[in-house]
Amino acid sequence: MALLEARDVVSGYGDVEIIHGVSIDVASDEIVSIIGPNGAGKSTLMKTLFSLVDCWDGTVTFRGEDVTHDQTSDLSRNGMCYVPQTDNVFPTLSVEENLRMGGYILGDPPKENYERIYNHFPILEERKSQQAGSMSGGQQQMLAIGRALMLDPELLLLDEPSAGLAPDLVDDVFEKIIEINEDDTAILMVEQNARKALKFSDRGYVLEMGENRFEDTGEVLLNDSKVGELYLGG
Amino acid sequence: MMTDNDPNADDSSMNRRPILKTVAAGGATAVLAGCIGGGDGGDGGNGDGNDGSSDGDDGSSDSGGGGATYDVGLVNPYSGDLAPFADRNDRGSDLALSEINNESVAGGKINKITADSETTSNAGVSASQKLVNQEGVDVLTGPCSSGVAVSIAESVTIPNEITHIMINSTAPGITDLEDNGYVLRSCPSDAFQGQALAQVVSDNDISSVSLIVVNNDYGQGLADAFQKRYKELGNTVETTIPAEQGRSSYSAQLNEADNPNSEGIVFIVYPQSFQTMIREAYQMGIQENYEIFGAESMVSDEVEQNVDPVAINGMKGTNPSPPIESEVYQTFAEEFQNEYDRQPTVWAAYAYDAYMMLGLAIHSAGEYSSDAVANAIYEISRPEGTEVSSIAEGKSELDAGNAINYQGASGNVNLDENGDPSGSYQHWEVIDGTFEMQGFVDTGQ
Amino acid sequence: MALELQLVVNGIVFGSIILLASIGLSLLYGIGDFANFAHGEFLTLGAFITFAGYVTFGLPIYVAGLMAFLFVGALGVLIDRILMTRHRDSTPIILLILTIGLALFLRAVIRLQWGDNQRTLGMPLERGTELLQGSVGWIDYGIRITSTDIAIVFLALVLATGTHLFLTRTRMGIAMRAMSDNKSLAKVAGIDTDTVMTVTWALSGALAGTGGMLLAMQTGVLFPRMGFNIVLVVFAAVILGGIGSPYGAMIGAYIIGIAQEVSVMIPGISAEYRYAFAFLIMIAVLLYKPQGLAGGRW
Amino acid sequence: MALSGPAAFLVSMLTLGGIYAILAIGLNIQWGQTGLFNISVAAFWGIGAYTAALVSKVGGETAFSWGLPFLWVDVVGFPIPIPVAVILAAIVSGVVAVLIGIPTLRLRTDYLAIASLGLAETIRLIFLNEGWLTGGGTGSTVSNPLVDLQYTNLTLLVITLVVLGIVYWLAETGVQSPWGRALEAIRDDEEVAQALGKNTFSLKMQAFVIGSMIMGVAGALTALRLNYITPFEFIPEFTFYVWIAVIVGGSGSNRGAIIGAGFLMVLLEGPRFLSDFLPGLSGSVAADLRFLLIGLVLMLVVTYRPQGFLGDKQLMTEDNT
Repeated sequence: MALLEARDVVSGYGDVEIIHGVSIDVASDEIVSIIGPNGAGKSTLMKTLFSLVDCWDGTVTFRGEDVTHDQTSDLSRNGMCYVPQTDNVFPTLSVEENLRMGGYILGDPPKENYERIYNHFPILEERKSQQAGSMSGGQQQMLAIGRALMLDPELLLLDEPSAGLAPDLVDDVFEKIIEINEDDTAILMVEQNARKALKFSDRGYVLEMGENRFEDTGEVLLNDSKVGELYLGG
Repeated sequence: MMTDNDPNADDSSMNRRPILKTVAAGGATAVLAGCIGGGDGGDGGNGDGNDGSSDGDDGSSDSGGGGATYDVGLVNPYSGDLAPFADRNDRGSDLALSEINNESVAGGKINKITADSETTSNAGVSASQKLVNQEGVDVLTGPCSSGVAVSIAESVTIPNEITHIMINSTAPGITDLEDNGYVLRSCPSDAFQGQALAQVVSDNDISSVSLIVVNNDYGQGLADAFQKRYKELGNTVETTIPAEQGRSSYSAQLNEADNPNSEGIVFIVYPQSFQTMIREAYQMGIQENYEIFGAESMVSDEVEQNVDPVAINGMKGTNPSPPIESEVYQTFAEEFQNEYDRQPTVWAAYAYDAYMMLGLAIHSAGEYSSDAVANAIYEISRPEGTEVSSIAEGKSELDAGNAINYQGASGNVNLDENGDPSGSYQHWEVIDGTFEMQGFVDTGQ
Repeated sequence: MALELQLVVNGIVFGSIILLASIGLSLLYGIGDFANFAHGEFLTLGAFITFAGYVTFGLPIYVAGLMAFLFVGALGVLIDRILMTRHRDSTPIILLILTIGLALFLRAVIRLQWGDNQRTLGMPLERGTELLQGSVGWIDYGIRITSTDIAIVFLALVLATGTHLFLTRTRMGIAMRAMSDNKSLAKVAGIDTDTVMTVTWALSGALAGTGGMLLAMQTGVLFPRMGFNIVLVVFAAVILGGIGSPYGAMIGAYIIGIAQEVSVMIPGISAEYRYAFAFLIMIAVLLYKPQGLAGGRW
Repeated sequence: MALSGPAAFLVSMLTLGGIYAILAIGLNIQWGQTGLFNISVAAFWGIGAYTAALVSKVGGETAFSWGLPFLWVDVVGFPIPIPVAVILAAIVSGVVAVLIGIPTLRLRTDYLAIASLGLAETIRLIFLNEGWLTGGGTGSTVSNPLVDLQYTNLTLLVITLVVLGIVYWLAETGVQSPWGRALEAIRDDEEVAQALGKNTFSLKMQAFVIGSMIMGVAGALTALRLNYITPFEFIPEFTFYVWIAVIVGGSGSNRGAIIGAGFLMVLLEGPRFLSDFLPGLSGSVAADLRFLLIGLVLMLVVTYRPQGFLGDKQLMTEDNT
């Protein structure tokens, strides 16, 4: 049984249906990417999985339990954390305070939680009293991921972790993601930067118009001519 | 509306009074009819047109003799800035009403119907529209602030030919309203007090002052009258500083009043602001350097009870004289104390007198209608009659066919041809934290 | 004539009074994202609770003040639980109208309980102690200060410092700042935003309640409109400092307080215009620096 | 005179309701149509009222002796009809609106709210303290030629309803026009409107000025209704009242604004009859209960029907800031 199983998920905003029945699995040691053109509903799907958008139909199970309509805070508590695409740090809080808020549910998170994150991202320890808003985009992204890791989740949902980063930083971020995955955290991410994402991923899903199009290992998708032509920019 | 354009309204009223008296002795009704007739040609029609609602009342009062009810309206500031005055008006009028309705006048009882003016004209006009047109009262009393009172007079009572007795509206401008005799007051115009206050300040050898004045109709009217008289007496007003009610601090105003050329500071403000001001003035050490004076608005329980005597001892001022020594006032004060467990203010006395006069006027007229009350109220208050101070006395004299002269708790309440009682004023000094009356002010006029 | 330095001192005292109200209003503004027009009534209520404790029950003034702090704080919780939980997703305008309704409601309750007549705390009078007599050129730097003045400034600063420590040292305080920064991220991070909102109401109410006590101590008289009469100035301080920033509100409160008092030195401007002066400063600053002096920072 | 009894009361209430409706339409153009969060309604109302009062006094005696129709007022020997006094009130309000708009309309929504509230208070202080112009706290008389008519109040009601009709027609025409749609675009998303090449500042200014002019007209009518005005009429509470009318009626709908004004009148004046049913009630307690009720109703309405009676649901329930 997979760690996360989404079955025929339907959702949207207001009266507009955006996801028309998407199914996704994430196993407990995997990195899974969701790619697809703009407007395919990738981010909406992520938000639906994390209960930020109401799930109209279908089910989401996490560790075998139905979490379709769970509160986000319950999801975080039970091991699923989410990093939004933009505005993903508290800009006026210091780095350390940001991490502390990541562990809000734990009450006051123990020291080793901070240490684990400082091990992944030494820069955060260096700058722990700096205001998050004054850091570079790459550092903010790391902080955002670090914040989500405070709860030591089993599954991390990342919405476009490379968005807005300079190309040389993108690799850094993906390397960190692999590092985190090796630390026993499954990763489900949405990426615009499809080629790179698939390279780093165990498996990938291609979404279009709110529906599943393709699904396979990262390598297969990367080499699939149709996928390459349609979604990877040739 | 100020058609008279008489720059010296006070003097002219003084001049005209003897004439009125003479004529009034001959037949006050004729004079008043003339007054009313002077407005427009529709005098005869007025009575009829007006009586659409009051016919019923007249009928019942004529026939029954026992059970008639005379609806009187009271527009009162139950909310808004002057809300503290509402209860005073209610207490004073209720005290009078209990006496009137014990005795019954013209065989009936007065029923007071209240409405909230919210201390604004918009609401006050709505309130009086309701009382006059919905409840069908023939006589309206209140409201409090003169601005609202004028709006109501101009928009409701005068056009509807409703007798309008103002209880607390002391603005001098009201004297000049073109009211066809329908607007009366139970409180004297501040024009008189301004003169008295100027006299008191001048008599204390203070020849230059700063004025701190609440910037509403009351404060400005009184300050203008003060200033005029004070200058006539050869003194100077250094600055006039407006102060809005309800501020949390008046240190800026006090700083402005703290003027090396001034020898005194005159406060024309309400107790509420005064308590804040005097507290700050004391902290700033201002009354060490200046003689402090105040208008009648200071004279209140609030100030006596709440202000530390050291801050106000030696302060002087004027007060419309409820003739505190007089039996009338003593009785009133005693009854008031029994009923409400507190000392009456001058405002309660005005409200009391307004209703007492109303009761006597109804009895004198033998009927209840706007015109009848407007006419009779002059008769029962004029100096020529036997002095009476209670409903029982008044009734027995009137029933015996004698003219009466009501002596009110607030003074002799002789209404002049503008419907204003003449004010007489005592000067007071604060001694050991209480306002001690020191005798009447001779304004030399 | 006016002692120039005295005006500044008066301004600091007045600034201290509006300081607590400003911090509370700013917290709600920043975290709840709406303008609480009932904040003036919180002040009034704080003043009247102080009155009830100090005059009616004869308790020491600091106990009465503590009562005001706790009672108005508890009222904040009550309002949040009964009324505001239904409005977590309402637009600012709905919330604004809602708080106007709340203001009218609370003021009516205050009137029903304490009546329209002004009440007095009856604090002992005290002549200000003279300090620094003298002058340099046309500037007279003599001042007088009373112990009430000092108590007001001291208490305001202590509570402001306490609020600062709460906001920077405690988990709940940091969560409040986080929520002010980014409400949806706060939810994503698992912060219990509902509880944070309730605590914000409690803190905002408690600070306003104490502010009401200071206001009553300064003016000496209490009346149902007292809080509403200064709430505009509190708003000016909050906006001047930058909406949602309690530290900005602190700066704003003192600038408005001092500017108001000092404005009487401008020739030809009547003392009555000092409130207007507060607004003109506010608008000038907004034009020059639309985010307020603190630029939206904490 | 002439009219008496419940009919006269009704006429008076309808007039006041009409005035509130005009104010509400003015505010609706600013808020409902354009999204301008203006809390200075009372100020423009007051400016209109004072302008009318001043204009009415200029000539002293009215032009009746000229045998002209009753709507004429004499200014410096030159007779002008009352509508001109009303129009002058609108013009002065408009000029002040431009002056206030220049610094404030660039501010973001909630800043505009507080800034306009501050300016309204400043204007009230000017009414209060510039006695040479406004009569200060004493107030200002209005030389109202209507009082000499046989049906004063009825005439005023007719004038009010005619003005309301014209204002409503203008507002509705505006809503339907491209101009009205441009304003809506600003309301819904100013940046998008800007990107579409609209001069949003100019459009906002137009809406602000026109709305304020309408409020000024309501002020002139108020002056004619009260015959005497003081600064104490124009306190912030009255601005809130007009907001209540707009919100309850439904933001964005002119018809809603009128209905909202009707609701407001019931809310404000209805409780006056409370004491008829509760005879033992003292006047001040009744007044307090009235405001208690107003507050309560307001809270209930925005809780259970935030879009008002006829409102644009989206405007009130979705966050578009």
